[in-house]
Order: sequence, then structure tokens, then C-alpha cells
Amino acid sequence: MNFTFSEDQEIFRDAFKRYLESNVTPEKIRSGWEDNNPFNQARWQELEELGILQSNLDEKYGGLGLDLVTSCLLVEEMGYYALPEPAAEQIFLSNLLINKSADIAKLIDDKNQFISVTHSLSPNILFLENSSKLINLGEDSISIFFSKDINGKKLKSSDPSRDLTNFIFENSDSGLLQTLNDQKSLVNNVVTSGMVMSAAVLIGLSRKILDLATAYTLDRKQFGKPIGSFQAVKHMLAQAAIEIEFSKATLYRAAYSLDNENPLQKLHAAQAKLQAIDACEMVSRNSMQAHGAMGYTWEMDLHIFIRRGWSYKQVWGNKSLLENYIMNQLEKDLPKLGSTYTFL
Amino acid sequence: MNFTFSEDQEIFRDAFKRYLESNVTPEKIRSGWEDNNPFNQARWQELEELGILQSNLDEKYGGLGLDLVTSCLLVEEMGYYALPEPAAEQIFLSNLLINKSADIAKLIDDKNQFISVTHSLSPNILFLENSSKLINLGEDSISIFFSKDINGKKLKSSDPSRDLTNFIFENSDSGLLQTLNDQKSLVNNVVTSGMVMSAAVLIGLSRKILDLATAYTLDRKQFGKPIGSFQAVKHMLAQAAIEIEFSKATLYRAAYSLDNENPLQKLHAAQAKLQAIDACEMVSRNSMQAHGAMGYTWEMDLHIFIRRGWSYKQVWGNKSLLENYIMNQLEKDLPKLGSTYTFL
Amino acid sequence: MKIGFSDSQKKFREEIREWLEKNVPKIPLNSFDTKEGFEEHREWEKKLNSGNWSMVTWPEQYGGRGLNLIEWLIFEEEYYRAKAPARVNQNGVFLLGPTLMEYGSDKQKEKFLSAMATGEHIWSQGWSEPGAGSDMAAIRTTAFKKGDKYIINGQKTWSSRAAFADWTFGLFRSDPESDRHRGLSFILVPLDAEGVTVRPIPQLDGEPGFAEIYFDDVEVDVSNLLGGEGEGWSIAMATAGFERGLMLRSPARFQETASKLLSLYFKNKDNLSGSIESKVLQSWLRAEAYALNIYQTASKLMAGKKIGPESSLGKVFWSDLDHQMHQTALDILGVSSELEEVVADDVASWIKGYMFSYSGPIYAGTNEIQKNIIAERLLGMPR
Amino acid sequence: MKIGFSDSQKKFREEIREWLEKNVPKIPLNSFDTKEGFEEHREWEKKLNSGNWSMVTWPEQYGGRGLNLIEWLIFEEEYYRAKAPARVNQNGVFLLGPTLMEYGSDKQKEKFLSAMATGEHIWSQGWSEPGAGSDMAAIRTTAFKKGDKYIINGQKTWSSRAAFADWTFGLFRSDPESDRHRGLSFILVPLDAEGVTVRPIPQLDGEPGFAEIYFDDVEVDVSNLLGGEGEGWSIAMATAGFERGLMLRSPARFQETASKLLSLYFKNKDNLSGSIESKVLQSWLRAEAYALNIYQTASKLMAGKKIGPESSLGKVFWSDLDHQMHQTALDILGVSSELEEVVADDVASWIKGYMFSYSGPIYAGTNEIQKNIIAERLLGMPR
Repeated sequence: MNFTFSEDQEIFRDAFKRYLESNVTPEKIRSGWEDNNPFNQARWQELEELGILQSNLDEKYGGLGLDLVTSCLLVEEMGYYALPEPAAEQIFLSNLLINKSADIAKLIDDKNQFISVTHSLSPNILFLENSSKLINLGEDSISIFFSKDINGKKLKSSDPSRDLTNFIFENSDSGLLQTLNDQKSLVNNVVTSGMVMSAAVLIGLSRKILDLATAYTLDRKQFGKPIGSFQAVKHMLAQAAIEIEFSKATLYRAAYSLDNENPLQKLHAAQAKLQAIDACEMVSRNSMQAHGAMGYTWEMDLHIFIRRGWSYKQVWGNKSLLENYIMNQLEKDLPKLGSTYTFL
Repeated sequence: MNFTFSEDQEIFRDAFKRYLESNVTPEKIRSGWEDNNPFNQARWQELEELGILQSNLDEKYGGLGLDLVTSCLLVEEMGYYALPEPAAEQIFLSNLLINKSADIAKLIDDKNQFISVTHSLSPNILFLENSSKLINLGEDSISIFFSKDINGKKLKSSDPSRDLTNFIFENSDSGLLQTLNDQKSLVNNVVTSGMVMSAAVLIGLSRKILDLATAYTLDRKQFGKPIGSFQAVKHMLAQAAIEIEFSKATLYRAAYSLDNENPLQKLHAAQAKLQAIDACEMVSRNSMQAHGAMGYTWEMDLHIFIRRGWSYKQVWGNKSLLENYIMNQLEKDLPKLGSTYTFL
Repeated sequence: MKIGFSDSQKKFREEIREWLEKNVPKIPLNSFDTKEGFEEHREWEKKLNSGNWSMVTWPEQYGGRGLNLIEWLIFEEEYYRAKAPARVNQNGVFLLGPTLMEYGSDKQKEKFLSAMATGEHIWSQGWSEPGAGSDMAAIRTTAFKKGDKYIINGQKTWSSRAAFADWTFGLFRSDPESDRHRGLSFILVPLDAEGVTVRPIPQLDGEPGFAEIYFDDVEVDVSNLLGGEGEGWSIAMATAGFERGLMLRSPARFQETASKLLSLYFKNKDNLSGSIESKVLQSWLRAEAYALNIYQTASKLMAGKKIGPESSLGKVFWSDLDHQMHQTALDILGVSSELEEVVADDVASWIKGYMFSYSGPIYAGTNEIQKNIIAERLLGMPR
Repeated sequence: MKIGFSDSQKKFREEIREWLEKNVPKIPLNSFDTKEGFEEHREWEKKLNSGNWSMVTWPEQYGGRGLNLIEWLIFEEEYYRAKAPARVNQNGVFLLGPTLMEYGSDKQKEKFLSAMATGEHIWSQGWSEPGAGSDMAAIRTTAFKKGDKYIINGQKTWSSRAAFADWTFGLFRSDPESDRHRGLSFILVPLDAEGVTVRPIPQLDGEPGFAEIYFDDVEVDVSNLLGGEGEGWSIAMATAGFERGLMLRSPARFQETASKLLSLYFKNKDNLSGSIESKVLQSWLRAEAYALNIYQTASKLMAGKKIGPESSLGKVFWSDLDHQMHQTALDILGVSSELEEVVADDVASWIKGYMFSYSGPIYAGTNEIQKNIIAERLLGMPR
């Protein structure tokens, strides 16, 4: 039982953090919004060069072959900095599909380009124009399309960093490259992975939102002292810190279970996502409140992160879906203490 | 639309309050506990003399014939002072049965003595030894028993003011005076009334609990100042005050609906009880916290009232039952604004 | 106690219901925080006025209907039920209007009241200043008298509607020697005056619900002073009084949201979890509890009782409720809840309402300030 | 990262599971806050010791097993799974024991450690004093040296287990000139000494979980001083350190409660509403989250990292959780939830646990104090 990160993992994460700190600033994110082009091709290139995009891709496909626990640390930082490019999706969805299916690996010849993945839990296509291929996960089939041949309708997300397209796949094979059948277990695996990915983004976002609120309350004065010295403000942020703290281990355990094909991986992923949703919700609410009316403006950076939380809470498993899933699982097999429920 | 109390109602309530203030003190309650006899026969006599026990009994049976809105104010004060005797039950349960059913009125020749009423929502007999008769409400039948012939098993309540007896009515007609059939609507009416009664008790208790906590935080010093000057303590009690405030009008509306046989009376009663449960829960928790370790002792009076809340939250409709009832009602007939849902 | 509606109240309800059914635009107007929508809403104010429905709580002599509080609650229920447009001139109707009636000169009443009722003048409010969020007495913008003019210098912020409004009202420091709440005057300022610069503040939804107003040697005529010089604070306090606060937070608004939430829930029930069910139920219960409380409060006020710090109880209650209802709706909408422009299931309006709900616990005194007031003034806890 | 249990850890689990299955009393003991139950629990301590299971975290040289934190977590899981009796000597095992090992003289170790392990000495703690609830530095009870004795005068309160315990340990002011946390000494006092009066404090469940201890010219030998005179504060701070705090709040305790709650829920599911479902689910999720966090923290500690104010995060989390779980259980039990003596469905133990859960957010530093610590020391907000 060693529930700590290796030095290598931390070094890799910290190096990536340094990159993000100077390359994914709120100003740069806003300029992507203003240009109506949140996907910065140059940055995508840099992420490739840094090895981030291929971090968990099998070595035989030119990746670094790192595990998802490490990826989880990277994705958390992507959340923290609100990286607009879908590197988190590349790692947890399309790289995973390639790693797990030789058939898919064969069809994806451009593994560093963005491959958008959709499913009923995340039905709108992310960055269609920036993707080379599109993988649509059905109930038990997987279809691969050429993105350029898909002709959908643009949707406006409340997070301007998310470029979304609506497309009805039924009865259309425009751009269809191939459909693989009998893929139920792989689809299930990717959905589980999507839960962990979105949980990691939410935890990163939550940490950032709390940091912004803390800094603001030190800076902002009211009635002659920093508002951070009022007990009510302290306690609302302390409670936020508690929620974040108690989401983290659940997240890393879920990533670990994915890596190790733990039979309870989906349950663990659902737990991680639910904890992350609840944490992000409370952190957002309390941090907004600590900001007073300023938090409500477009000008403060706070909303960049809060908006992103609204989206990631819902995609790849939302509250109701996760809660119902977990309750069903628990009813089928009531957890017993000291058995193998928490860890194998 | 006049949602205020009449001067008469307030005068009656205030006079009763003055009686309770000197006659139902924590010391007297504790002495009833110590004697293992919470029901003080002399006090019951006084309540009769004051007209409290017959406040809502029809004039033709020697009562004052007041409405349940007025009774609600009285019962709230019974909650506030944690009156051990079951006057609230007499008013809202047995008097109501007598008022509504000539058959029952005929059978109850001792209308000032305590008549215990049981039902599956409050199955344990309250003060069996102090009651002359016992009315058991079935699904659609009503049975009246001589209390002295019932031989049940004493139960210990976490509220020592509640003397409870367990008895299985099925297949026993020991002491049975009479069974009335086809009483579904009357049973339903009494259950509804029980919801309102228990809600009124809870609101009274909540008010008292908050008063105790406020007084304590003014008195108790920590780090050199009264703990009531700490913002965290202020806010926990302010939140408690809010919950109480927004339960009251819902309660009085429910009593009014009972008086006026509003077709939505059961819904209104369920709303009142649920609001009261939630208020009492939060007020108890926050007031206990404001008391620090002292609240946790037998010595402080706080627990006299908090314990009573634990019981009244559960009898005559608890959280699950009420929530399920309301949701079913709303699904059947979705409320529309500006229609007759809130008021007739 | 006699609760329920009288025949004349029921008749009044029918009258307004009928008028609204005929007149409420079938297609929702654009947001009044856009230039286009602002003018559409100005038109709606005019239309309301044509039916004598724009200033229902004003006395008849000023073009109102002299509705009492209960009638106003009925009006509001019907207004929300009909999904009629939001009131772009709320600042005028509920804040400045009544203040003018009480403190204004005849000339001021004549000049401003009917222009307010017709929508010709739309008013913004100018209370807050940078660095004086919840601490309104810290006002620094000056209005020094020079002949028959006040010369205004300084900056207001969080001025609602100011991006497109015609006028603003607020407090200005007219006595250079004064501090805190002394030496303040209540002055009306046309936003097209020379030296006025309005800088909109885009909010979460990207639209300028608020603006900053800069005053650079702005001259206004002394006739724009309301009440006496230096009396601004007490006039402003009256403006912020309970009844008006109540009118800005109609219970019908929350009941309407709760009804919509219930429909949304039952439509999607099979896929929803217990936590959602619980929040939906709580929402409806609390919206009803709020309405019942307000009816009771209105009854008390009509019976001549006074309401003081009790209004702080309601502020915390409705603002928490409003946020929870919108949050729950988005959780039901799931992956659609980020799609700002989707009309189906009212997605767009849930999202907009959600963003707006973040401001409830903040504006008009943060909920933290309200809880301090409750603890100190209602419960008697020490400052 | 490599999470999961090694073969030797699994074997250890089997060993303790087997021993407990054989030895845990089939009928639950009486509460250790009654005279009778106290002695039954003393017997259980002896029984545990007979299997070398009483002081598992102590080094082998002192009669323990030298378990590391992970092994201790496994031990706890099995202990709660087996529904083994609560530890009447927790104060000794986790607080005084380790302190003695670090600061005690050889003679003190010899005298006290094995008597503690066998249950011969049951310890109460004497930190708090009247008027010094969360402000431990305000201690006024004195222990002035006179020859080879300390003469103790004053009063301790909230002394857990003191009603029936044999000894107490705590801080006393040994320097009459000192104030705050200077001049305090850590002294061990036999409760049967002349001049000691113990007044039990009945708590919510009517039983004396705590007591007040009055000292009236109580003489204790200087050999009962732990560490140097005046060093009491720093020794006490070490005693209150994180690892020991952790050991008093075993995650297994909350996981066991959550499991019981799940069973209770599924058994009654058809009658229960969404709000109950939601709270039951939350309970399990949070109990698991707490356990995972503790495993991670234990791993960090074992890897040589230090933990500081982070422990305040856990205090608030588990105490809120514990209250919510018990509240929810009572809501499921409905009308039975007031019946203190009903054994079916574990009603009696849910009620007892519910009462106890009110103390969680209070003892060992109220949750308000914990949140101050989190804000100030972890988030860097101003005092």
C-alpha cells in the first residue's frame, strides 16, 4: 500500500505546470474567445512536443506509455489553468481507444492530431473543425468518421472555450470510415475513463477557483480591513478547502483502478466524479460569494473557471446518472468493511 | 385576505403563555422525570379549568368551540415550554374525533379526561395509565377501548416526558367498547390534524431552543468576549431564525385549511410538518453547536426541548411519508401560479 | 384570520389575467441588457401604461391604480404566470417613484412621474461607489453647489440599467467638510449631460446589467435636488425601506420558477436520482413558504404594523432558494445545460436565470451582512 | 503509487479477523460510562492484551506489535467489522502511552506502560478547565512544588472517562508567576489520592462520559512529573499531534456506520423518499472518501512527510458526516427512533450514536476553531 506519487510523476507534473503557468494565462484564453478560436494550433503543437498528448499512448504507437494516474495529475493541471485545447479528452478518450483496440489503432494514422470522441453522455462534438477524425461510441458499436465530412450545426456553450457541434449520427454515413461491432466492454471502459477525466478537470478547476477567492479576500478591503479577516468569509472558504481535500484521494484511486482493470473501476470512477461535482459546486458558490459583486463581472477571471465547471459537471456522467448507478451497484452487492471493496 | 391573528386570539395565547411560564419550568419537568411520572394530574386539572383542554371542543359538549388556528397558537406554546401533558393531542386528536363524530361523542362520557389516540403513524400509546379511553384508528375503522383493560408493554422514550406503551391490537378485544366501520375519511382527517399538531409543537420547540442558544451565547465568554460576538456563532443562529420564520405562515395556513375543510388540507398539513421538521432539525443542530460542550450535558435545559423534537418529528407523519405524499400529489396535479393552489 | 381571496380580488385577478393574455408578446423580448432589448422593453412599459398597468401601486392621482399590497401580490402572480417581460424601469417604479411622491416638489413630480410611467424616462440607480460596496456611507463622489448648479465629480459603480438608461439617481457628497452619512444629497442626473461617461460592466452572461458612471465636472440644475441639501441619507434610507424591497422580490417570481422546475422534473423523472427529487421538492416547499410568509407580512403591514430588520430574513431565504432552484434545473438538463441558445425546455432561460441567481446572495446587502443584522437586531447578539 | 494490500498485510488481516471472531463477546457489553460496563471493558482490555492485541501500535519492547499506520488501519477495519467493544483506555493507548515513551523516565515507563496495556490502569484526560474550553492556555489549576511533592489545587472539567478511571493526566500551572502557555507542567495524578473529588457530568444519554475533577491540596510525588517542570505545554502539543488525532478517529468507524446505514436503507427502501436516498448515498460516498484520504495520508506519513494543520480538514469532515449518518438512520427508523431500549434494527445503538454525534463537531476543538485554522494556516487568510 503506497498511496503516494513517485518523484518522476511529480517532476513531470511540475514541469507541465510551469509550461501552463506562462502559456495558458487568462489573457490568452480571453484572446482565443475574442478570435472565436479557442483552439490554439500552436499550443497543440507544443503539447505534442512536450509529450503531453501522447503521455499515456502505448510506446508502440510512439507514446510515452505512462499510466492514467500520471495522466490524472496532468489533467488536473489542465483544469487548474482551464486549458482550452482538449488534451484531457485526447488522453483519456482517444488514446485509450487506440491503446485498447488494435482495430482502432490501425484506423487512426494521425495519432497526434485531435480525435474527437462522442457518446450519449457527451453527445456534442468537441472541436470538430480541429479534429481529424471523430469516434462515435454507440451502445455496443464504435464508428469512426472523417471529421471534415461531418456537417453539423454549431452550438454555443456557456464556456466559450468549448467549441461544440451538434450532429445526428443516425441514418447518416457521410464520412464514415468504419463501424466496429461487439464493442460493449470497450465503450464501457471509455465511458468510465471519461468520468475520471472530467473529475480530474473539476478538481483542478476547484483548486484554482479557491485560490482566486483566497487571493481576492486578502486584497479586497471592506469596513477598513481585508474581507478575508471576517470569520464568515474564512469559513466559507475553509469549507471549500475541505470539499476539495476529500475529493482527491477518491480521484486518484479511480485512475489507479482504471490502470489496473479493477472490476470495480466504474464504481470507483462514479464515486470520483460525484465527489468532484459536489466539490466544484460548493467551491464555485462560496468563491463567488467571497468575491461579492465583483465575481459577477466578465472582467474578473473567476468565471473562466466556474463556467468550465458547469460543463464538465454534466459531460461523461452527471449527478443523477452517477447516483443511480452507484445506488444500484450497492444494492446488488452491499459493501462490507475490511473486505476488498475500497482497495483490492 | 387577512393573514393576522385577532386580538382575542393573541390575548388568549398570551394568558396561556403566562400560565406556562410559571407552571411548566424546566425544574418542574425534571421533577416529573425523577418521579417517573411526567403527567401531573394537578396541572391537567388546571389546564381544564383554564379551558385549554376544551378550547376547540364543540360548545354542545361543553367546550369553547374555538377554531384550530387558535388551538395552533396554544399548541405552539405547549411546545415552547415542553408541556409534558398531552394537551396538544387532546385538542387536535380526541376533541376533533368528538366534534366530527356523534357516535364517538356518545361513547366518550368523560371528555375532560385524557383520551389517547393511536394510529400506525403514532402506534405507541401515549400516557395509557393517565387516559380513561383509548381510540385506535385503523385503515378505515375506529375502535374505542377502556384504557384500564389494556395490558401493554412499557417503552422507554428518549424523551422522558413521553410515557409510551406498546400494545398489539390485532386479535384482541380486551377492553373494547365499540368499533365503528367505514370511517376512512374521519381517520384521514385526524391524521391530517396530527400532522398540524406535531408541526405546531415543533415550531414552539424550535423557538425555545433558539432562545436558549441566544441567551447562552450572550452569557458565555471565550477568548475574552461573549461567544455571541463571533460571526460564525451569529450566522448559525441567524440561519436558525430564518428557518423558523419561514415555517410559521405555512403552519397557520394548514390549521386554517383544517378549519375550513379545504380540499387541499392534507397537502397543506404535510407542507407544514415538513417545514417544521427541517426547521427543528437545523435549529437543534446549530443551537447545540452554539452551546459547545455544555449543550451535551444533562444539566443544561437545552436537551429537554431537543429530545422532544426528536419524537415529534417522527410521529404523525415523518420526513419520508410526507415527502412521498407531497410528490405524488404534485405529480397528479401540477401547481399553477395564480390559481387556487396556495389559497382558496 | 381570514385567508383566501375576496370576490373583488378574484375579479381583479380575472381582469389583469385577461389583459395580459391579450397583450403579452408571444415571442419573448430580447434581454433589456442589450440595446435592442432595452428599447423593446421601453415599448412594453408604454404598452403596460396604455392599459394603466405600469404603475399599479402608485396612487391614482399619479397615474397608478393605488393597489394595496395584497392586490399587488395578485398582480404579480398573474404577471409571472403570463410570463410577461421583466420590468426595465423597476428602479423608477419601486424606488424613485415613491420617493418622489414623498419628497419631491410639485414641479419635480410633474416633470418625472408621468415620464416614468410611460417609459419615456428609464432610470438607473447610483448608490454604490468603488470601494464602498456594502458600506454605503463611504460615498466620495461630490456635488458642490456653484450658483444654481451642482458640479458633480467622481464615480458610481454597479449602477443597474445604466448602460442604456436615460437618468440616474443617487447620493452625492454636497458638503466637503462632511464624512460618513452626513452631508449627502439626493440628486437626479440626466445621463446625456456633458461630462458623463457610462462604462458598461459586462456580467456573467456577457451583457451589461450594470455600469460604471464617471462624472467629470458635470453640471446639473439645483432643481434636480430631491428634498433638502444634506438630507440625502435619510431619503435614501426611506427608499431602501422594507415594502419596496419586498416589491423587488415578488414571491410569484420564485413560485413560477418552482412550478417550471416541477414540470421539468416530472418530464424527466425516470432518469433522475433521489438528490434531485429532494431538491425539487424542497424548492417547491420553500417557494410556497416564502409566498405564505409574504402574504402574512402584507396582512400585518395593511393592519398597520411595522416591519424592520425582519426583511433580512427573507433576503437570505429567497436568494438561497433561487440559486438552488436554478442549479437543480441545470442538473436535470444535464449535457444541455451548457447550451446557451437552446430554446427547448427553456434551457436558455434556465442558464440565464442560473447566472443571475449568483447575484441574489450578493446585491442589496450580501447575505453575510443580512445574517449579521438578523443576529444583532433580531436576536440581540452583540456587535 | 501502488495501492492495495500486500500478501503479508492480507495475512495480518486474516490473523486479527480470526482472533476477533473467536473472542469478541457475543452479547454487547454495557456502556463503559456505567460502573458495570466500565469493569466489563476493563476485562476486555485484559483479554485483548492476552492476545497481544491491546497496544498494537506500540513498539514491541513495550508490549506492542509495532504496527505501522497501514497495518493499524487494517486492524481497525477488522475491529469495527467484528463489532468489538469500544476502547475504554483510548486515552492511555493513543495519548499518554506514546507520550510516556517519548518523554517518560525509564521508571515511569516501567510503572505505567504495562499497567496500561493490561487494563490495570485506565486513564482519563485532564485538559479542559471551566472557562477554558477551546482556549487551553488559560489553565489555572496549580501544582506548586513543596519538597518532593506537588500540591495541586483547582478544577478540571470535561475529563473523559474520569467517572470511573484510575488515573488522570493533564497540565497544571507549576510556576505561580507565569501566564498563558508558559510555566505549565505535565503531571500524572491517581484519582484515589486524598483531596481528589470526581463529580460525573451526565451527558445526553444520561451517562457520565465526562467528569469534573476537583483538587483540594492534593499531594502527588514529584516522580509523577512527566518531562521537565514547565515543559508541559510542548509535551501536551506533541500529545495532541496529528497521528494520534487520526487514531482517535478511525475511518473504519465511519465506514462501518455507513454500511449499517445502507443495509437499513435497502431494507426499508420502498417507503423512503428521495431525500433519504440522497443522504444515504452521500454518507457512503463520504465515508469512503474519508477512508481513502486517510490511507493516502498514512502513506505520506510513512514516506516521511509531515502533516500539520491539514488534520483540521478531517475533523470537520468526519464530524459532519457522523451526525448526518445518524440523523438519517433515525429518519429511516421513524417512530421507533425514540425507543431507547429497542434492540431490533440496532435502534438503541443508532440512538446512542446519534446523541454522541452531537459532540463530534465540538470536542477536540470545535469545528469553528478548525475552520479558523484551515483558513488562517492552510489558506493564509489573516487572523
